[in-house]
Amino acid sequence: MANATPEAKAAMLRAIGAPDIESLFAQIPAEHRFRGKLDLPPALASEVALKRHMLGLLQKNADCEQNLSFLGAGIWQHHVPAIVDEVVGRTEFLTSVWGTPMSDHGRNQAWFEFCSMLGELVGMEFVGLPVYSWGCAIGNAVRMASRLNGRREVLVPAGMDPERLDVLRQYCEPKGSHGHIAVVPVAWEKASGFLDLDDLKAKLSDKTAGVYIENPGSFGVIEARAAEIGKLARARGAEFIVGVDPISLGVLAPPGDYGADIVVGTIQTLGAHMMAGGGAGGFLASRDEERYAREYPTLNISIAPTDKPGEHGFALSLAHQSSYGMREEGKDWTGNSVYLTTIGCAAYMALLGPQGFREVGEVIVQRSHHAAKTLAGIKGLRIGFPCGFFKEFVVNFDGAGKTVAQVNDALRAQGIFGGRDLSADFPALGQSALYAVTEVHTAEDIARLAAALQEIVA
Amino acid sequence: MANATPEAKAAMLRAIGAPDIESLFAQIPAEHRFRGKLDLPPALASEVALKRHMLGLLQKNADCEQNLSFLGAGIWQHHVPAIVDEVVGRTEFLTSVWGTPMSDHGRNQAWFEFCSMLGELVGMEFVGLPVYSWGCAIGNAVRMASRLNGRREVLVPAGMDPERLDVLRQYCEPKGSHGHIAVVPVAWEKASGFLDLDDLKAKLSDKTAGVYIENPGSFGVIEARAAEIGKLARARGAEFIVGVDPISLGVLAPPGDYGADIVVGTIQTLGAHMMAGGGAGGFLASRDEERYAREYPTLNISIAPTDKPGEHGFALSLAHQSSYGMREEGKDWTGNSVYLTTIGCAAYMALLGPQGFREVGEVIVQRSHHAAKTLAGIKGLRIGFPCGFFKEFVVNFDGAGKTVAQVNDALRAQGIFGGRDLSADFPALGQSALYAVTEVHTAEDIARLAAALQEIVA
Amino acid sequence: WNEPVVMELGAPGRRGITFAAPDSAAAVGPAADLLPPAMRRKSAPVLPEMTEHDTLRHYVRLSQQVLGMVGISLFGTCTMKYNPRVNEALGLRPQMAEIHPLQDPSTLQGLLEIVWNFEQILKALSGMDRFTFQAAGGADAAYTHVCVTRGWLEATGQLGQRDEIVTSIQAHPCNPATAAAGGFKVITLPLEEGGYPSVEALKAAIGPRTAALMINNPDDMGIYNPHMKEWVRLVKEAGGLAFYDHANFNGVMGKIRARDLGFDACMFMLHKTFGGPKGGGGPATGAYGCTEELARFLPKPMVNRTASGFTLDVPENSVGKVREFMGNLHIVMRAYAWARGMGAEGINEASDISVLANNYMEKGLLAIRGVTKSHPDIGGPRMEMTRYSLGTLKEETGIGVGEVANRMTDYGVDAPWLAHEPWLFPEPFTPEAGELWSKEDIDTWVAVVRKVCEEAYANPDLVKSAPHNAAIAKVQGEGCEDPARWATTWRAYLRKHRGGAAQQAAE
Amino acid sequence: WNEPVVMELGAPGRRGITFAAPDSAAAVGPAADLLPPAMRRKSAPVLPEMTEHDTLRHYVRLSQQVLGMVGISLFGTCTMKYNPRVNEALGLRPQMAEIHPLQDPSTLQGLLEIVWNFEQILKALSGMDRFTFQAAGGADAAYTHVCVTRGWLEATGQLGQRDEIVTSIQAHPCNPATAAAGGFKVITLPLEEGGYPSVEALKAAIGPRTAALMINNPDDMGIYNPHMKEWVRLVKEAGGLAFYDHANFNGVMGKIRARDLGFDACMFMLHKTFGGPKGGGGPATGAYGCTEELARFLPKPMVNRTASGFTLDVPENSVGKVREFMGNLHIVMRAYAWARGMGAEGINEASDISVLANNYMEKGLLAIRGVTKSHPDIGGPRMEMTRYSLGTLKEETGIGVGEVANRMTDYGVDAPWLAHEPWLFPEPFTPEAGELWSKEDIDTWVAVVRKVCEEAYANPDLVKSAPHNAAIAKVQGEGCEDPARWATTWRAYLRKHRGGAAQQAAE
Repeated sequence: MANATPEAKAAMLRAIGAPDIESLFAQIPAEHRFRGKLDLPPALASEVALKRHMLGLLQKNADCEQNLSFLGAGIWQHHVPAIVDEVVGRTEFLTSVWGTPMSDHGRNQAWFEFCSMLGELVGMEFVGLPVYSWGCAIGNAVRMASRLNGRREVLVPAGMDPERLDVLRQYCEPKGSHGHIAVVPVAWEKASGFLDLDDLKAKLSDKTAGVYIENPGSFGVIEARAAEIGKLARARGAEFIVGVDPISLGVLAPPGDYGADIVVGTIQTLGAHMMAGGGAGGFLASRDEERYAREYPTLNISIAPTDKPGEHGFALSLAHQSSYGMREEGKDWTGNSVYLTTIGCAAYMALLGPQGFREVGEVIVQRSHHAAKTLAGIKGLRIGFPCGFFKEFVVNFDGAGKTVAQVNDALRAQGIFGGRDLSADFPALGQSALYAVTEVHTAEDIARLAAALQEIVA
Repeated sequence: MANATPEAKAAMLRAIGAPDIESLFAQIPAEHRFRGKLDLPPALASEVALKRHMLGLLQKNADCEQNLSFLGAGIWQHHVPAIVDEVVGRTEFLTSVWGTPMSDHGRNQAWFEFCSMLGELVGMEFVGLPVYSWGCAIGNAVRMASRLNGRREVLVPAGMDPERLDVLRQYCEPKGSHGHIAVVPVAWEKASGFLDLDDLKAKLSDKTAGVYIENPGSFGVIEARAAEIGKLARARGAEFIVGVDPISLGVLAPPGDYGADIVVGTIQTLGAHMMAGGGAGGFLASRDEERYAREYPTLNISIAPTDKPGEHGFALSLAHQSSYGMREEGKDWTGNSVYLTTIGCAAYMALLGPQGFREVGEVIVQRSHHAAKTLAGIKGLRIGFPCGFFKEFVVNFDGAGKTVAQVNDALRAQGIFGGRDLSADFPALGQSALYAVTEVHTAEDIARLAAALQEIVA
Repeated sequence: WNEPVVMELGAPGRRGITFAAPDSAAAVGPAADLLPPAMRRKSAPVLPEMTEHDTLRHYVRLSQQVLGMVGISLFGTCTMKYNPRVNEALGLRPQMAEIHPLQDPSTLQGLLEIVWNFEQILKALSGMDRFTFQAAGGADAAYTHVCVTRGWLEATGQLGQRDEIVTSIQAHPCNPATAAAGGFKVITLPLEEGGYPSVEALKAAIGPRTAALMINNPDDMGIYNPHMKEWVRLVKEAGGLAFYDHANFNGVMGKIRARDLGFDACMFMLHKTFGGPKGGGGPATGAYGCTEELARFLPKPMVNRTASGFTLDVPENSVGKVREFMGNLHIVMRAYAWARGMGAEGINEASDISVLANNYMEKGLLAIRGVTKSHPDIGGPRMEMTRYSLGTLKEETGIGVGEVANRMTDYGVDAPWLAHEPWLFPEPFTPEAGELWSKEDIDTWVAVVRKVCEEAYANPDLVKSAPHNAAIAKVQGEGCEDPARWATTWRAYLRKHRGGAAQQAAE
Repeated sequence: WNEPVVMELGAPGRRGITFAAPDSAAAVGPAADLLPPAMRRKSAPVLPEMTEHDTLRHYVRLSQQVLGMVGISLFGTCTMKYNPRVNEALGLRPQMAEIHPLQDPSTLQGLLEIVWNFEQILKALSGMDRFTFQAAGGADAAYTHVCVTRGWLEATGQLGQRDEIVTSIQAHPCNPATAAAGGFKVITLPLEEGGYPSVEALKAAIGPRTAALMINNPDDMGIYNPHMKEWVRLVKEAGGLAFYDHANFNGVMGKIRARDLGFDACMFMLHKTFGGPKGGGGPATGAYGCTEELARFLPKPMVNRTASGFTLDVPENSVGKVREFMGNLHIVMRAYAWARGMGAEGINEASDISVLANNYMEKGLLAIRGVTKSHPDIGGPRMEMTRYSLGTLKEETGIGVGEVANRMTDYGVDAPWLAHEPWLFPEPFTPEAGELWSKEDIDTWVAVVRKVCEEAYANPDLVKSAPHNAAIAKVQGEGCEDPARWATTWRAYLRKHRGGAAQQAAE
């Protein structure tokens, strides 16, 4: 603290004309003041001691670099290119908040580039700056849909990831509360994992504000009939909301191509470390139609001319409709989000380019299918939805007579983090786990997993 | 490679008017050309694969963060403040070579600041940009001395670190070679570790180009009679050259204060990681007298005015006397050195300031003395030169009936890297090891070492 | 200078990064065959094709076009702090960067210990009983309070009855906004003569429909409401919950504790008060704390310490989740390191210095012609920030605060925060020096304001047309509100402003 | 802008970092009592007193005043390459950053494996038998050759007899300089009509006193001496060693191998050809390779592979050391990663592209009025760089290459390398595009040269007074050669230019 020196304090007090610092707190009534000693652990003022302390704590974690992990389900282990860390760590981006369009031009441009590249991936022309997470983005999108058509029911896949579902539920408020939006699950087809269209049709009604699907779905399954679902939704006047993992969009069709009205998804897979789930953000995108744009709760950055002909700059767009502009009349609410992450995502998308996205998508598809095929060869193991998945797939252990918990405990003892246990959230799937395989996994990794599982279920 | 695309290659060939790339190699005679297949391991073109491969290799190292190390002897484990890594890693500093005084102004200023702050630490006004290492700096300094007075003998402590001594010997050439400078060791006093003044006097002569001492010496001992040694040297017309570890100079007298003519030392302790000995540089400093300045083989940066009144810039000084200017007539030779490291050192010195250097020096003195005192309490262990050392001290195991090698093997099995084995290089010291204790070591570390040693020698 | 938009960079076929075709390819065949035909991507996304070098160079250049804290940024209400680089380096360690939130808790003991340790620190600073870090920002923590309030109302059978949340016009917009988004009616109290709403106004606002009070103190004008203890008592007597938005905690750290004032809950912004990086707006953490009574409603999971280690548990009446997983715990890690580095005395001293620095700055600013302060009639020192007005300057010169801010950046001083909507005073601005900025920096900052105000009188056109020395000239933002002109993506820009060149190029 | 020199920053009592007083203090008493009284520091060094924030901000600002590769830097003879950031991140891993060179080899197996692996790669590229990485730069590798030569002469009883080293005027100055520093007489061959010294000149220079030839090929003009094989044969017949300075390896990677041409030894610059960072001039690595015959003289230790792991061994007739420990192995780590990333084909293609790019650039440059090339009469394509001359421009406009370079930086293009001393051609400059810079970058670069040359004709004063758009105005460097004015430290500056204000302030 630069002004902690006695000289600085004295000089400032002199200038103010105050006898001491205590006198500057005159506004606080005595009976408000805490006069005790704060019960805090001793200061580790020296960096060397602090670093040692922190390293000591962090070393109690077992990470996915030393261990072999197949966890996914909302946070995935992808390769983070080194320049992404470099860009995100640049002091200029890291430490400051923001300035004017001119003083903060570089950051604004990086944000615009993020939106532009994401727009290319999802096939949409209007992209807001991200929100807290994918789940929050779903919540915002559903509320947008509800505001657009005044309806209060949203259909979602019954197989939706429970973390995201819980967040969505929160955004739709408990029943009995003002403005409640009912969250109605639609069943999946037992064999394929696709959305059950009969169930969908049965539940679609004039009350349906929106139909939400994910592609790939939470079990990894690629929803092949997405366009048809969209048509059904639109036919009943509902908004068609699609959630995507953008790393899939080098090989999978952009939701814009199959009729999505609003696209949401994670940005974690675009170059953000897992960080125990920290730092991951979610996004909202749509066609660039005023009807949608006017409902965005996000900060939005538009390219704009400057006083110098031919020069471009960037400025906030539609800021007034946010809570910053209209307080309780604003669209949902806006605050700090994950804007630093987006700059890394921009670098990630620029680095990959069209070829990189195609390649990484193909690698993930091939490797995950290879893994599924390999595991399917182990007696007692069964792949839940064996065709057309991206990155994640369901492995069922019922035939092995083991619980997922048992299997995962045994794997962990060998330095392997098995797939996410689905048995509690989806009892219908029996003892099943969701395995994620990405470009970080090698054929040897899969062989190692298979060997371990073979031994465990033997 | 940006121009690896077929489009780029074709466009460039078209512009050149060449049929193919091969034709551009017309200058190389056919019988010079290698036409075989290079026997290289397969490319790891993807960053994810390369990173995995490299991490796999690096993980075969046992580092001094996970283990507890007491190694020193030329490379020391000090705390590297986080901003030093940050500054050194800045793309601007990291990747480019150099430009003009104007286009490269920031780097030049950082270099000047490095020299300025180091000058304050050592008490000298002329400081060159660093050379490869401390040992190389000694070599350059001795050659400077020899050029200054035309003599061809240098006196050095018999206890001098063998790595540095070997490097110095190389700079003084083998006997029988043109321009040989004899390297003459001066004994140490058995009890104190100080330079033996009688031996010094006996060896000082009109042939003595310079007397070199280190402070602290290679056994960690602070040479208390440095001023007297300097006087003796000067009295015989020899240059007095002092080697220092600059991290000691917040508590130890600057060599300028006790008569040093030329000061050399390491810069590794000013914020450079150990890196297996990589990246460490050495420096040369002296009084700002033309006589000395004209003999520097280093690049030198001087502050200078610019065309804009009141503005400062920086430019090379005395470049022509280097080998860049005069080839074989230049002073020794000049080439790439450790100029990036210096920028980190500048940040380090600015960060510490006078108080930081005092504090770190005091911590090191106290902690190393505490360690020595603790080890001295173990039966069979003896401290070689128990008084007035800085950071390093000699531990003798003769009384324990164990070799240093045995002790170190046993320590290593417990994750402790024991002190450097001196028994081969200094048989007179018996089974002794040089222990380094710095600000990174805690009282618990020392207790852990003591407990381990206690058990090993029991 | 005008760095091209990334979409214009690169050339066909360039690669920034490659991914090796898997050796498993042979075993499963081409990727396309593994995808449902209808769902295969038909045409490649129109992304730039760049080398790694060019990509990095582009973003390094953009970073150099950010003034911010490379200059002096006294961005009020945000409490600019230095972010110790040791924490950033720790954040990149695999033990922090490469851990998955669904790992077995036994493999996350270090992280959980950090969370638990830090919770103890916040408990000490606030007097609360439990803290959750799931909220991904201050606004999200306010939302968490709204959710907890609903949970509490539901559990006590009051949901639907108590449907009003009371706040002040000087509370951050996130308070009314999250209350409204959570289904509550918002009652906003206006300021009165002391610079805060009166006790009487509060009394009139509360009653059997009151679910909660959501309030900050001091506010962004630096005014501390001395009746806050009474407010809390009244709200609780009326049957509502009292939530303390501690956005402006910096001036009162160690000086007051939310629980001591009677609050049921409070929130801290770790990216603001506790040294986490701003990052231009997150990732952030809103630490939400409450009493034991409310703790059973907290989002799941909570970190508990047991004899056999740290565990993740679901509170009895948990409201569920406000965000996936456990929150931005990498920011919690930084905040914990910051708090450990500071210690109790350091934290106390930081609030001392931030209040000292603000009052020192105030002396300098009020000596400038054209600058006045909000509620000038209220004497005595303000807290860690003061709201000023350039209303006089505007009247006398026609130059408003936006133009002054633009001109300031020409001197290497980034624009200050102005004020949240609605502007209660004309042409407001709100600098905050905190404990970070040195006396010299403050002096420089004040000198720049003085210089620009003088320019406004002497040469208003110079100020009006500023900046002259920034990365770019003044942005013409009007089109950003016009559907025919706004463009949040390059493809929209091409369509609207370059006649669909995009589409053509893409096809 | 003019960032103050760090010595002027800060204020008394400010702290950037602290070190906790050891708990062991009590046990041993005050530090001062543990030091010999005569050797205690009397007055504190006059260093700045700054916070961590201010220190970082200062160096971030300085970094922003470096143009270099943030613009376009075709710095010839240095082969500018991109430094993959993954290598930098790996370099900060404790397993690389926090290892001590004297650790037991069993704890350094990863590092030694990298060194050994990389040695195999260089062996393949050169045909040599062994490589050492102890030399801390290219010049140091030349010096290593001088040392090895002495070792070989000593072992063969020829020390003192063979005391001449032959080189060319176009060899890098480090060759004659290290030869001289190593005690050899230097014979420098001048260029002849082909752009290289003739075979006859070589024959005249060698004989029974010849210890070695130290030569590069191609030279910095981009000219390849086609008689090199014969040269080597002649030198070896005369009883000397032949050393290949592979500074300009980039244009011939995979195309020729030093051993195939008969050389006994060679050196590669890992910070140049193999993607190590320049860092403004090191840390660098000169990889020195030689035949089995000379390997016994190599500096100690060498890395060997055995059945039980990698070992450190001392060659039979080792010349000792040229630098402490094993060299800048963190650079070797980067070079190894670079080579593995490239593979054989990538390395070959890189040299293809660097030669292609140079010849492409040449077309553009020679079309500019005022620009000529060295040895213009020699036809055919040059290698990876070409030396140009602005002699014509200077004659016609009075503007020299230094002034042109200064003006170029106004356009965001850093100055090119000019030429090593002595300048054989007037106003030389030597750009090198390598495989890094894209066609667009080269086009931009050439366009800037064209623009500045046109300015030299149209408005010479504009060029003469450049730069106008850099961090600072043109530096007046004359005082840097004047003992009364030069100042390599702040304290010298204060004494000479501010009348000893330093001393007074310090006291």
